[in-house]
Amino acid sequence: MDLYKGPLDTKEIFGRWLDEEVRSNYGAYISFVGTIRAEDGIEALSFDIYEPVLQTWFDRWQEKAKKLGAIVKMAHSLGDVPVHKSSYLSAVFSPKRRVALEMIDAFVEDFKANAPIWKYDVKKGKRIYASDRSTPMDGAGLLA
Amino acid sequence: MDLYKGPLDTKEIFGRWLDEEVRSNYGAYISFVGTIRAEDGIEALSFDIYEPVLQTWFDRWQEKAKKLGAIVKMAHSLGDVPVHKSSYLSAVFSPKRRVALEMIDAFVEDFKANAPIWKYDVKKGKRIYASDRSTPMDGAGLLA
Amino acid sequence: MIKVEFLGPIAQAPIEMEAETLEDVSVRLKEDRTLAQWLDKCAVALNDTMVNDLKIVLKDGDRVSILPPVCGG
Amino acid sequence: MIKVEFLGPIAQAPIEMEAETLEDVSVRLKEDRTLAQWLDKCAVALNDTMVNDLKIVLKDGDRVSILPPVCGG
Repeated sequence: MDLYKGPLDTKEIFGRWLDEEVRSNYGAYISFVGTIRAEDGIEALSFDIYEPVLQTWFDRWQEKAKKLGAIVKMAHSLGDVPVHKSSYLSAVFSPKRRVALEMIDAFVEDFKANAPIWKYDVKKGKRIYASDRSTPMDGAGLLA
Repeated sequence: MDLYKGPLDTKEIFGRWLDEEVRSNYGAYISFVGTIRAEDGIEALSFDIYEPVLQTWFDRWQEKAKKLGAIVKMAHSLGDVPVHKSSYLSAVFSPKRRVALEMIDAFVEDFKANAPIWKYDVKKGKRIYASDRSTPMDGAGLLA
Repeated sequence: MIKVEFLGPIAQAPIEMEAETLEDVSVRLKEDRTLAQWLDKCAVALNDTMVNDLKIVLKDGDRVSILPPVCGG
Repeated sequence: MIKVEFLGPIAQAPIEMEAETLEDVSVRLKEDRTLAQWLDKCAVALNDTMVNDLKIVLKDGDRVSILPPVCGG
């Protein structure tokens, strides 16, 4: 798992991951790239990340993947990412295509629901929490 | 859709597709890379393609994708591809993550079932039809 | 006169024949024992469009392709 | 003494307090009207492990994190 200040160098990361697994005898390599869409007049999105909990979340996914003979990888941006730049990259390598197709889906959805990352719209240089697009994590409301 | 003699230059194609869509305001770009696994003592796999029917199959997928606001892309090798090299690349670009995740799965599975491509094991320089791993296309048996 | 061609691993040169429908093609191909073995797992294209109806009427110059089981990727 | 910290968009400095269990933390945080509004949508981590049980007994130096709704990607 790698965190980067600002936009991701998508091609570099995709290629590096490919090189890292060149000897792992995978059959399928699926990657997911998340890119900032121009909408609602935003200049950029901005991200806060709580890394200790993200690392634990990711470690658990690595274990889950390992049991199925697969490997997961992930990169995310910290701070501002302008429109049409990428903020998120994830990937699954697996000997088997079905494992890879199902895992990328489950991984990305669980990431969306439970990775401790907060998103802000950037408009006229101001950061506005994207509360309407945010999801309470599993177990939310414990202290309410 | 692009066909190449021999292994695919995966990084080049991934990056070129990214550049092609840089202004299409997609939010999700999912790519699937198929790589030849070392197994059963093969040196390479080899592929025959019947391009006219493949093109029609692919055109239909492009239309299907367009209706959902998405774009599909595909590249495949012709002839021999050594182990640990890639023979197949496909991708979906979409404003929406769910559309992209569901489409890459459906696209790859339909590709496996209905793209007119024949696979051969290459052992000691000899091509052996991979009949055990091949699937009759939709509508097979019409003339039986 | 129509032409029947065999794709991928079927080691068979194209055949020209007279045929009114795909049913006629079926009858002719079944006469060849080696070809007959392929037919139950092969799909069919007519002028590069996949077809699924034996009653289709053929016309002079039509091209019928026999597509054995596939495995791309 | 334990420490409660607020992540992401919750504009609130960390709070130190005496608390035997997370239940005590809940009672204390609900006294602050602004914080109380966040609580029903926030998840909780104890020393960076997500937790889901109010009865957990806290010890001196524990760190409780309050995680508001997320949206990575």
